Amino acid sequence: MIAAHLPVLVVLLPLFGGLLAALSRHNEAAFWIALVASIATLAAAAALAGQVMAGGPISYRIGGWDPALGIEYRIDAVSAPILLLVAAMGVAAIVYARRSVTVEIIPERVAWYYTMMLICLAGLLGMAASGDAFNIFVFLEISSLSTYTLIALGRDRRALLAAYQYLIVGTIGATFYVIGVGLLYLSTGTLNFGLIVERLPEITSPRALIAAEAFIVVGIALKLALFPLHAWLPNAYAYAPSSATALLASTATKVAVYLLARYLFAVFGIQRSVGPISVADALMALSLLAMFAASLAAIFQNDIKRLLAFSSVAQIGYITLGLAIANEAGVTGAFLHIMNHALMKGAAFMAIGAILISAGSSKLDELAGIGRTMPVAAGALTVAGLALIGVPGTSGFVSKWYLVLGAIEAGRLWLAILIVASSVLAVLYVGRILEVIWFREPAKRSLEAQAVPLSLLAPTLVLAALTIWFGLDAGFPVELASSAAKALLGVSKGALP
Amino acid sequence: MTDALAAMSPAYPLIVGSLAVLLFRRGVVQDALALLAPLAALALVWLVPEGTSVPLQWLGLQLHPVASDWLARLFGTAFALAAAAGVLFALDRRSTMERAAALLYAGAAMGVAFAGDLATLFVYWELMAIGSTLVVLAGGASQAALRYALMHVFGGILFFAGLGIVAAEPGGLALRVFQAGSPGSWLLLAGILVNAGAPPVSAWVADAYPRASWSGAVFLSAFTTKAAVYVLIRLFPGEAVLVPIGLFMAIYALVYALIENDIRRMLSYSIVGQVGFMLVAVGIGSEHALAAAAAHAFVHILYKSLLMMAAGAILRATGEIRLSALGGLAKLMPVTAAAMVVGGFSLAAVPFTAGFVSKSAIMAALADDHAALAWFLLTAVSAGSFLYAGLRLPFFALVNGKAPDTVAPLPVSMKLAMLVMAAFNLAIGFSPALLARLAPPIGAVKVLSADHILFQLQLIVAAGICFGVLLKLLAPKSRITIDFDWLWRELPAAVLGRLIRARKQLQGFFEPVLTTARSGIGERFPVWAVRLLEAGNWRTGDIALAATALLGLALLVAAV
Amino acid sequence: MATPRGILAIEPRRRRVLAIAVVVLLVLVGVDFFVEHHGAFGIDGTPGFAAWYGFASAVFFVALALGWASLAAVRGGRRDD
Amino acid sequence: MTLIDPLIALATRGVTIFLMVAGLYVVIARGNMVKKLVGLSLFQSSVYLLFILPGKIVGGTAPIIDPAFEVYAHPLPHVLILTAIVVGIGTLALGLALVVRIREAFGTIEEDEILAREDAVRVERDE
Repeated sequence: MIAAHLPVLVVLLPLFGGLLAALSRHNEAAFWIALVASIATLAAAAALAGQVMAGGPISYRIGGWDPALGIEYRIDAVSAPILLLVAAMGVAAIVYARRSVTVEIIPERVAWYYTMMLICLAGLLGMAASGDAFNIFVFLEISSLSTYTLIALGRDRRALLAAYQYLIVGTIGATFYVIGVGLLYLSTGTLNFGLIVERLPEITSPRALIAAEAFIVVGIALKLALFPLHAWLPNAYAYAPSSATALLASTATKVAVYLLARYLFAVFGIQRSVGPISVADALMALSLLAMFAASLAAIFQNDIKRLLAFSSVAQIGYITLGLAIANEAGVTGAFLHIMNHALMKGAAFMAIGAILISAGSSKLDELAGIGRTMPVAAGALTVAGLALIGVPGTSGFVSKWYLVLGAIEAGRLWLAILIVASSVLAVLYVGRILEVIWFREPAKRSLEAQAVPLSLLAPTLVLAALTIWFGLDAGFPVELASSAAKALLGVSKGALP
Repeated sequence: MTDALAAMSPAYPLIVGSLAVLLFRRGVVQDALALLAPLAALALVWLVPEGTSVPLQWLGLQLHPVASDWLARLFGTAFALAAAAGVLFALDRRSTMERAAALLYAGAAMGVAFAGDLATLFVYWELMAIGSTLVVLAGGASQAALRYALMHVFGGILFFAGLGIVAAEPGGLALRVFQAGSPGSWLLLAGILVNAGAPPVSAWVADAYPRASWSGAVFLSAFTTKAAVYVLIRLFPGEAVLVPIGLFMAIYALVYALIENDIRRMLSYSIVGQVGFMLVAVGIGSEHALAAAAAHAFVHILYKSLLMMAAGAILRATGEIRLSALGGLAKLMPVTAAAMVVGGFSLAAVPFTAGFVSKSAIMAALADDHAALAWFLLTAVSAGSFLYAGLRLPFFALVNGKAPDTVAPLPVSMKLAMLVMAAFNLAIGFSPALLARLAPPIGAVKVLSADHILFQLQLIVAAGICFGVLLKLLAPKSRITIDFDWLWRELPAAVLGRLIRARKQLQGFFEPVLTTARSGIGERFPVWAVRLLEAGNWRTGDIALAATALLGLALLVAAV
Repeated sequence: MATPRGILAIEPRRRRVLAIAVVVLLVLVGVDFFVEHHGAFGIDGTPGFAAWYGFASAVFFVALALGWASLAAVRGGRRDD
Repeated sequence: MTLIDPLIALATRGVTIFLMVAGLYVVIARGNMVKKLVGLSLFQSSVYLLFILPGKIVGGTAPIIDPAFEVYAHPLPHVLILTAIVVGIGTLALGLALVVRIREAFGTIEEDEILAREDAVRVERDE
């Protein structure tokens, strides 16, 4: 009975959890509500993933309306891993938030903070679950509005600026997206993904479609911080509360990437050329730019949170590069990196959050030798850093391996070489962190750092452990990612003339 | 028992040791761990049964993390000995980072020696680059470490590119003999040669190693280049192009060693030269020649570690490493002096040292193959080697000149390390059978025969007379000579400088035009470039503009 | 008899050592005549080959090295960074 | 009647595009944070028109079924835009709230001033 409603429950659970948390107005109660809601969501997402893996795509009609008029939720091999990832990272971030909010958020706002986290989760899950283009816009805005609030709750006054900037940019992105959806609707008469794809071949003039594609892709690119539209991200990640940064870095951009993949593969067709260049080539060029330019920028950062934020921009470049390679290995690599990067970046931001809470700074030059006083947090940061480089034995290696494999299979050896070469830049920025935190004589702040409670570090350690586990035994994530890749590539044929 | 052992790479104890060292504070426990790790690795080198381990399935690849045969054991033994002696020598050095890095470096080299497939090999290869860079960095020279890292990244990329191509061949990732013909094998060969210090990148050796600490250079001298020789023996035996490359390296290094003033730079050049000997033997490619190359690598690790230790000891005791500023140390530092003489003589293949045994094996292999040019050139280089290693270095450091008033006392550990290494050098020199047991194919050469010894004695005495006559010319002088590193250290700056000058001239010409253009929109562009790379805060409007521009561009392109 | 100057100016102690070395070399060459050789290229099997070849190559390489050093000398320092 | 309708359609289309471009321009060009939000709202309003315009059918009435009428406007775009308007209001409200907080924290709502000040602080710290 409940099982049949899982596709909508996975969105409603955090949504109503958020409302409850807001109504409770009590910090402790809000946390438990958030925890229960997020765990229930995770269970629902896991059950959904199991059903999809066993029995193929699930379609759910809200209120029983026909998809042509009503809203259809559709869970398939592409969205299932995303749901699972977002729900899991939600639990981790909420567990982490319990201790971190006591330092970072003034007590009157803690309940609101959990509310916003849950609503953000609901929005993100909705984007992944819904099969209706306009419904996705609504969820996009739900998640965005709560994200702006989360960022604005940061301690530093610059958080306000970052939130405002993200609000403007995010709204432009969402509006671009909805303009594109409007154009799609004008040409096909439907908002349902499945029906859009069905009716595409009947369209005689592709002009409106091309405009729709441009609007939708640029709109989503703003949300996923595709270079050069990434400029809102570093400040947003740097000044948001630690748990919010961990949540956003590991989920928000990933869902946007999912959406991009959906549109490019299922609707528009990634290999189609627009004018003189194909979409894949353009995406590939921007991805490469992101990998190199953002990594280069990361090298010059002093604030570790900002450094990791720039690294995120670069890593998103790897993911979009995998999509642009557009063969099975490449897309598998992209989806693997969506998951692996979420885990490693989550661990990294949580670890630096713990250090920030305990030592009062996230500046590299003030954290010399922090490894001696906070070995556990610094260890987790180290594991995450090694995974960012792609050291064998960490999950980062596995995803880069598939990307390189995809590039070679596509007959683009130079691309494989560039992927490896860009890892060198990661060696430089991660190496800088490692050298400072482990090998320098402890600075004053490092010596004064207080021990952090285990409940703060527990989710960090779990994520770091998973990063290593998936590096050694990659079976489970690879299975998820490759079935997603197969599903995406399977429907990409004959999308547009 | 043996099954479990078969999956144990001798690299593991060293890598585990490297991590374990990080966990403990400086002290007895850390010292013991650091010493124990190479000894455990040495034991494993001989305990791991010969043959290839059970394949490991990973990401759809068949990996063989451990494969053992006499060649792997020979190099494994050398690496373990060098690591053990190096740790002993460095026992007194207060740098946990260097210690951990050195063990990691040694472990990676060991992993290369026992790798059973190309992918495993590549992973250890890169690990070796990381470990060695950290060792250089621990010496405090970050600029040199960066150059060193970039050079190895360059080599690593070449290697990886080659790997990517050859992996698609029917042989897959299996270790096999390549012919330098296809692009894949050329890239592979080029990547290995970068690590071997071949031209045109030979200068990285002498650029980086002398900037390590007094103990770091001991580790550096042992692993990277010899691991490259090992991989060449495995993958490119009999590759004809190696012969001229090796000959060039031998002569190039001799020329620079003869005029070098910094002892450790001289020894670094000498590494390149000796690797040149090995490359020539690998290029000849007969079974005998390959074994001789391997044996020479083994012996080279023994005497070059010894020499680097002596140089390190001098640097530590006097704070000085330039020959022109040293002198008369023989009385003040007898153990170091003895080590330097034994090491130098071994390098110059004086009879009854280890170097004589292995170099004789190489020369015999060349003679068997009737490689006349190589034989005559290398014989000449041998005579020249005695000039700098057997005479110039000890004479100006230990005998000639004014001795300093006092030198800092050396800890027992350092002396012990030098004595152990010197003993190894002499033991093999007096009993070549020891070496023949490690490298069976060279057992056939009778090394200590009267005509061999006589030949070599004449060669070195004649070189000695030359040294005696031309002593003044060879006196150490502080000078800087152009080397290959001009290519990557000076050329770009020179070209850039010229470009900048050219730009200035052009600017003078176009300035009026530019000013008018700049007052318009032109001024925005530099700002954009800076913002893209740097983290300067963007205005919200700029982000929106970027998005709009991208959209406009997409629409424009689509409309075309 | 004028005292030699320049590079060939040899102080007495060095002259003694050199004289001993020359004698040793002569003895070695002498012994060389009574040892069986296994030369592979002809000339290398002749008695005393190593003595003259060694001397010649040593002189050659000293000349080569010093010549190169004066040719390729770098003006202005760098190196120690 | 039927003569004027295409004209109205054309005019509305022009207004849509004008609103879109003008709104975006204000967002890009204005440093004042409130003005930027106004621009953003203009930009969003253009989307409302974009959706509603094709739903309008000449001579059609509101989509309430009644035997007196045969032609109705398409209801779905209107429903969608109702949602979009709510979202737009939410965004504007949140944005204005943020501007109030920024005014409290920085003492100004001119973005250029704030950025210049922050950059100056950064440069000072780095040197």
